[in-house]
Amino acid sequence: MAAVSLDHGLILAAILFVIGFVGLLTRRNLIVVLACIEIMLNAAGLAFVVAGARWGRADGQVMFLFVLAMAAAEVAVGLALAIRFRQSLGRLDVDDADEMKG
Amino acid sequence: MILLWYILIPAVAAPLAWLLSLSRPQAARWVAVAGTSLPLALVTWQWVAQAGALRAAFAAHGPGVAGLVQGTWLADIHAAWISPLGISFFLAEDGLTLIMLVLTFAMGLLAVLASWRGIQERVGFFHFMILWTTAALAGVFLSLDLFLFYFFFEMMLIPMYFVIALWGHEKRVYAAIKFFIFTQASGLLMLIAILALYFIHGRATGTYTFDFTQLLGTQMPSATAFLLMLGFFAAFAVKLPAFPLHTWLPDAHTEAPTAGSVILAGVLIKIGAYGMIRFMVPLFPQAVYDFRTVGMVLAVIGIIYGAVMAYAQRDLKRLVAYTSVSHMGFVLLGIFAWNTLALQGVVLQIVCHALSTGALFILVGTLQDRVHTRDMTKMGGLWAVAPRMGGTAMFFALASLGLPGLGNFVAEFLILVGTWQVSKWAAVLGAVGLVFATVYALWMMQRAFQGEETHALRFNDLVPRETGMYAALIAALVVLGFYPQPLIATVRQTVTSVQQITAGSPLSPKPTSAVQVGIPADRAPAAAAVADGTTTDGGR
Amino acid sequence: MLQLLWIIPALPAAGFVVLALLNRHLGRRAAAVIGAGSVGLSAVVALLVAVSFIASPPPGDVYRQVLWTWFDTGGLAPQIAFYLDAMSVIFVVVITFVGFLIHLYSTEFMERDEGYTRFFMYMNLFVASMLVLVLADNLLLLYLGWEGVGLCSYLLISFWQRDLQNVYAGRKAFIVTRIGDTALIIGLFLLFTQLHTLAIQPLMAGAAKEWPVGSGFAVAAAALLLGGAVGKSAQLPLQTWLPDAMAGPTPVSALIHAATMVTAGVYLIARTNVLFTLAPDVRLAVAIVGTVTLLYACFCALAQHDIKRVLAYSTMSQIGYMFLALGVAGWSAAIFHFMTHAFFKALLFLAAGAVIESLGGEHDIFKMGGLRRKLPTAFWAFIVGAASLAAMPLVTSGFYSKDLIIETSLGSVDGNAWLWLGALVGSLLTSIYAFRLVFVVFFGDQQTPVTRRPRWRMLLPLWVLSALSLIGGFVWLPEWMGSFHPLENFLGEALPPLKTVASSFAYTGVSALLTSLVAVVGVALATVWLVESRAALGDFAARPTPHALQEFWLNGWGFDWLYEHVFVIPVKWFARVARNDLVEPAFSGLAWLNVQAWRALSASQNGVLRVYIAVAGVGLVVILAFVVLR
Amino acid sequence: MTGGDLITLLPLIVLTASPVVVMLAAAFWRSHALALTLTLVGLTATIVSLFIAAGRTSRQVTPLLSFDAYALFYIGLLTAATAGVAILSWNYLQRRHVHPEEYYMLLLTATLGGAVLVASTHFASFFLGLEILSVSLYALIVYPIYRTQFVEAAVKYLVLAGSTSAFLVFGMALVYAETGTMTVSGLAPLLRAGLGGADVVVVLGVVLLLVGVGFKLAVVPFHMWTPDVYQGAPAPVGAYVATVSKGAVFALLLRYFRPVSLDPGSSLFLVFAAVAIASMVAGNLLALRQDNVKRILAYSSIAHLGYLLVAFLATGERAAIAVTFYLVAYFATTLAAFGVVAALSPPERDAESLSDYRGLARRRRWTATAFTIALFSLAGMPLTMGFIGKFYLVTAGAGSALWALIIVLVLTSTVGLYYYTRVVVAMWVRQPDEGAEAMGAAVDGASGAVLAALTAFLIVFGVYPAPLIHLIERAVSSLL
Repeated sequence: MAAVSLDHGLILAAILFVIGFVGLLTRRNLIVVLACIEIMLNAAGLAFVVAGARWGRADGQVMFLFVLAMAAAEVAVGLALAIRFRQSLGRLDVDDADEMKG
Repeated sequence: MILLWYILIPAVAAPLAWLLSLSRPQAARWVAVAGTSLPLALVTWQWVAQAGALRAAFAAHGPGVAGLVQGTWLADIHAAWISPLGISFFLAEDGLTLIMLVLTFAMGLLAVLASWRGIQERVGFFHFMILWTTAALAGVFLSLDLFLFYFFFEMMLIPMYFVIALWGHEKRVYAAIKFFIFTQASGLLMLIAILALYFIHGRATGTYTFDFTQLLGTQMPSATAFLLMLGFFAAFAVKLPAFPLHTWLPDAHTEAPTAGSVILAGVLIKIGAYGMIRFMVPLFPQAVYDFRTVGMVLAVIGIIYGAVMAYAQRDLKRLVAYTSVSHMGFVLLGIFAWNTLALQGVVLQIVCHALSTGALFILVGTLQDRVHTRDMTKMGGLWAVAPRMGGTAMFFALASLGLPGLGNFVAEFLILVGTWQVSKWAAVLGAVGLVFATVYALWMMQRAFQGEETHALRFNDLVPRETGMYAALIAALVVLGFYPQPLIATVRQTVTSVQQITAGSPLSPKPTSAVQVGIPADRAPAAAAVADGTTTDGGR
Repeated sequence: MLQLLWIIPALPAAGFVVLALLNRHLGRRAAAVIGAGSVGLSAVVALLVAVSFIASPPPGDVYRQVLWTWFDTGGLAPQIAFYLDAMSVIFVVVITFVGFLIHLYSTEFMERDEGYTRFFMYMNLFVASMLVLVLADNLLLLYLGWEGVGLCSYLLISFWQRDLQNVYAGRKAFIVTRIGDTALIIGLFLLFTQLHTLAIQPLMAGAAKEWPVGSGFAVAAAALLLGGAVGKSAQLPLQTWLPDAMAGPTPVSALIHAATMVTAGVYLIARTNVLFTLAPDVRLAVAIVGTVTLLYACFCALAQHDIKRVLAYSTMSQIGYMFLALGVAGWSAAIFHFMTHAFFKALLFLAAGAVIESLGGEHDIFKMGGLRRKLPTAFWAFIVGAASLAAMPLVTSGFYSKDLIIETSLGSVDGNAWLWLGALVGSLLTSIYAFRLVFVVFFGDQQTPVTRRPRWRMLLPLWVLSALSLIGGFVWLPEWMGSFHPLENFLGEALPPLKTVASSFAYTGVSALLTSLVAVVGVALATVWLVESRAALGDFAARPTPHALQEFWLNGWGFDWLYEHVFVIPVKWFARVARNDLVEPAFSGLAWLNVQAWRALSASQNGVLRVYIAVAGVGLVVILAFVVLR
Repeated sequence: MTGGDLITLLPLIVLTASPVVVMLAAAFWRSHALALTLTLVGLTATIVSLFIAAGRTSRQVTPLLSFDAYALFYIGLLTAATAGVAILSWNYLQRRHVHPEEYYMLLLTATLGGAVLVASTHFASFFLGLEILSVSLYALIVYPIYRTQFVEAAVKYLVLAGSTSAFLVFGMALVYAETGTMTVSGLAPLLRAGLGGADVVVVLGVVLLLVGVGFKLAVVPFHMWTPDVYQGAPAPVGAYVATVSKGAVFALLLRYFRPVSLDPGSSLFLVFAAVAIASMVAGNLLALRQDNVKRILAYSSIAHLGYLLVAFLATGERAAIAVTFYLVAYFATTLAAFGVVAALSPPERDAESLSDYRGLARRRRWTATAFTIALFSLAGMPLTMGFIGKFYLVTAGAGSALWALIIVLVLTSTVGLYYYTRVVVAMWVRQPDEGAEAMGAAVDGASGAVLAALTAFLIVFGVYPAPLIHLIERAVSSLL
């Protein structure tokens, strides 16, 4: 335990978060985009766990559970949307969704 | 309570006109006539009834007591409104208000009458808007709570906007939005100034209030006072309009329907003058004094530039609109001169310009209804076709150029002679403006009415309804030209008291030169003493 | 009787109002009765008042009648009040009487004109305004009348308004005189501010008390009043409107030149003589303006071939004499000349009108000729008028008044030989052009047939005025003819006496002899050139230099051209450039900027999700950078 | 937690029960009318329960939620707005012949999320409330009607909201990691310092947190989604997004910042000020020549949030009152505006193009009047709440001497006049295009009643706002 400090945990979380964000910017497949969001959320969850460990309290982990649950809900809706997206646009490329602009 | 009626009668008549018109369009006109003539009758009655009271107030408190501060009103209403912010429903009336109200309702009535034939679409909605404007204008002139003033000030924009945008001419939407944006932007600047004043006063005294009478004499650094004064000036200069903020006016006046132009020229732009006299100068005398040179330069440029621009126009209505710019330059000049002569001249100019320019706008309107153009190059020789109209036009053109014997002359003379005592050059250039006024007025007559009738236009001369309107206006101008004293006596109290409010600043002449401020020499020392006691120098 | 004073201006004013209100509903006869009748009645009342004034002079030889206070504020309380003294009596009587004759003449002259009622309406207003001007108790009321005559001149000059030339001429008259009026009103500002009143008598008393001779205020005030007078009286440099003013109907010209309008300047200066006494420099300027103008106008008159323009320049010249008189403090002399001039100039114009009307509207003198048999009354009237204008010695009224001025210009303490010489030369030239006119119009071969002959309403005024032109001068005989000068005595009640140089050469009769001589020589020259050797004259005039000179004089020495280029064209140019408002681009530019900003921002809103995320990401980075690095 | 706490929690409990009831009912009777009725009953019950809860003295329920007067006021506001949206949805959905019972359930759930947010005093409730709100909204946008435009809007909203949720929660984690606190009161000292001298991690955390909030509020530079989602969402949902979702988050923000007076020199203050200015400028300029009414409303909402931030940055109770009053006015106005759009929309599409409104005043006089009043209220013209609201904002700003911000506010709101009046001109001045007849669809009674009520509300409190101000005063005073 002692080998993993708070900073290391946070840095790991940050790296994960950035990876997720970069994925968001670069990937166009809606499923992958959703996955990227999951990565970002989980990075946050990780950070909470690390922080909770620092303060020795359970609330960090409680928050992680919340995050997990909400992420699941979001993905559920997201995937449902992806199906509709595919149905209406024929592809899953998010760049196709640019009908509204100006 | 009578003050409330001035606002309520048109305000209630407004929706009534609209609703009644849904079944019978003509009903709206009669409701509108009632909605404007009733308060007109009321305020005239009050004028007659209280003429004695006005004189008594002047005699009793006389020079030396700031009636405005002491609350010697003809009538007032003071009720809580938005108390958390220190906003009250504070209406009050003195001589100046009385005159402005007479003007408001008279012009409202005129606007309704002038639209009798011209407006055939959405009759009810039109009269709704006219009455709404009238109510808001009455509110503007009655309010002494700055927030309330601002409230009404903004309120009348909407109906005016609609009047221009809905019943106007070709470029009406552009003109309406331009009018709206100019006025709104400058109004908001005034709001900022009002708020700053509110907080400065609140912090200093612990009383957060928008009550103008309490805000008078608020102490503040002179730089601050100058900025706040500019906020007020922006709003009123746009309204007036003063050069170089006048460009909305030619568009708005030109594109508005006749009734809109009448109200715009007759009353709405007068708010600028009224606001300066009532609020701006009394609140910031020192700042106004510091600004005087600039103000006078702007006024003089306005006078001459407006006149030259009027001369340059082809559109008859635009020409008349630019004459307003020129005439309002005189008003601005008089306000910055700030002595009894000039201020009395300003009030007189307000009234006479409303009558003469209002009439010219109606005339252009009737002409346009008949010949379907405002382009003077397509007119010419109309005198032969409609001599009564020609004669009427000639009369109002002469009024416009300040012919002695008509009210406009007395007004301009008073303004200029008052200005002379402050700035000789401004008075000289203002007088030169009169020459330019001659040029555009005669040029207008020539192009529209004189010469050969080359365009084979045939139309009816004035009908009795129109003749009646013009006759009333002509009579009023002639009476004011030869005997303006009733009007002068009515506003004397106001003129004296606003000057006493500013007595501590260099804006008002020293009491020693008693003649210039209208104080008989033998009473001058007493006046000076009292004036010192009520010094409200906000600009130090 | 004096209480009737207010009725004098009120009658024509009422005539104006009635004519204006009833306009179309009036027949010609009714309009004529109201129009001429009101002025006629006014003349009667004026005579009554004058008789009463002379017979039983009011205390102080002044009668004041206050009608009401115009307004009262800030120490300024001008009254609608009339002031009658000897000078105004003369003016009022002349104005109403000559005015009435002109009105009477007009009832026939204008009878075929469609604007008959309108004409009398304006004429009545003209007379009323002039009466207000000369009766005004204060300068503001005077200014009212002053502007009123300016207005009426505009209305009447452009009376035939279908022709834009006429309208232009009317406009020019109003605008040019209004430039002078502006000087006058500025003078009013100055006087009120310094002396706290505008009532003329207190003002004069105040000025005399407060200001030493030559003080800056007095000079400024006098100069400003002079500016007004110069404009109204068509003196240099504001003289350009007068020749063009001939565009109006001829009775109008008669009215403008004889009884009203142009003499207003003379009246003003005489009325405010105290100021001019306090400002000797300005008074000298008055004399110089008068002298230069009278010479200038003579040269111009020599070259004209429009009968009315000749008369117009002659008026300018005669007013120049009056100014000269005023300039050398010969106040009464100026008024005297005003009176005689009113008679003979009205006569000349009315006679000219009869000629023009008979020839169907012909104005060019070289198309007239030989009319002395066809139009005998007009001819004799013209002869009398021209003789009076040329100051034919002894028998004409013009001689007495003009001779008085010439004498005064030398004999006054303010006079000098140069002014005297100028006046004398002017007299010679006047005589030449006056009789040039007579010879060209009435002698020689007839060029245009006479189509209409005047009837009694046109002839009666000619007779009456002829008589007046002949005998009108006997109210003030020169020293060497004996001491009969009731007019001087009468005016002496109102105007300060002339200070003369003791034992001046001027009053020995030699000057008068010279005056008579030049008049006769002038006639002789005219006779020689125009009757005896007209062809030679024509040859001479065709040579380049004389021809150019003639053109130059014909066009009034190019003043119109000069003013056009210096004042009118720049203003017109500016108006054309600025038509769409010079300020407007600032505001429309602002609007344009907003629209451009909208374009740019809208383009960023391109609908691509990843761009949105990227923008948010950049925003985040910027904020972070700011917060962390700060 | 005690029994008393349950009474305090009653509004939340009722609000939680309502969607369950609606869902259960829908499982047995597929009836639109029933669903709406139950929804309205639930919302009414919630409002009633507010008064019960208001009687309680103990307001803090666990560290997560505080049912002070402030929260109750906002819950009431959100609930009332939801009721309005629900009624406006009725005819909109009826006309499209869909079976939208779950729609009301989602609406109620979203409102529940909003209610949690306004009562939240802890990161956990913050996050929970926000996510309940957001996830319901994704579905709301696309659920009732299947159309490409709606899908696009939903996807954009989902991806952006999802990622910003991640920002938010990551920020929370960082803050927690450094400070060990997740409560409002715990954060106060940090915020009061305006992030001055704080650890980089905390700074990062707070900024990430604010990005999440900023996204929900749609302020520049996190505003890009707004027009697309407003346009893409069904009109009633658009109204909901514009009002409840934003209002709840702003209320939360105010709860965090009300106790601290941001130092005008601090970084945080400057960031907020910059965001406010950018929002006012960009929002108003973006709408300038926009031809889509929904997008105009979207851009104008960006600007309005900018205005709100001005008062938000001001200190003192007046500022909080100003923000709250403005939000109320904004709610009513926006609901009315979207309500008109919804009421006029034909089955096949929404009435969103400016050309749809040409000549509306001739066809539907009262609807046009209501829309006009709403637009003038947005523009801040007198006789409407918008005027008093804007006046209050400016007053608050002036009270804290935020002159630069106020001047930007004034100038940009002048630009705003231009596009509001464009819509007005379209309705009153212009002639309708050929074939635009369908847009004159009769407004149903329910929508009409809501619109009339909203208009009356706007005018009554625009003329006599004192009672409302007193109420808000009491609500806001509980924040300290």
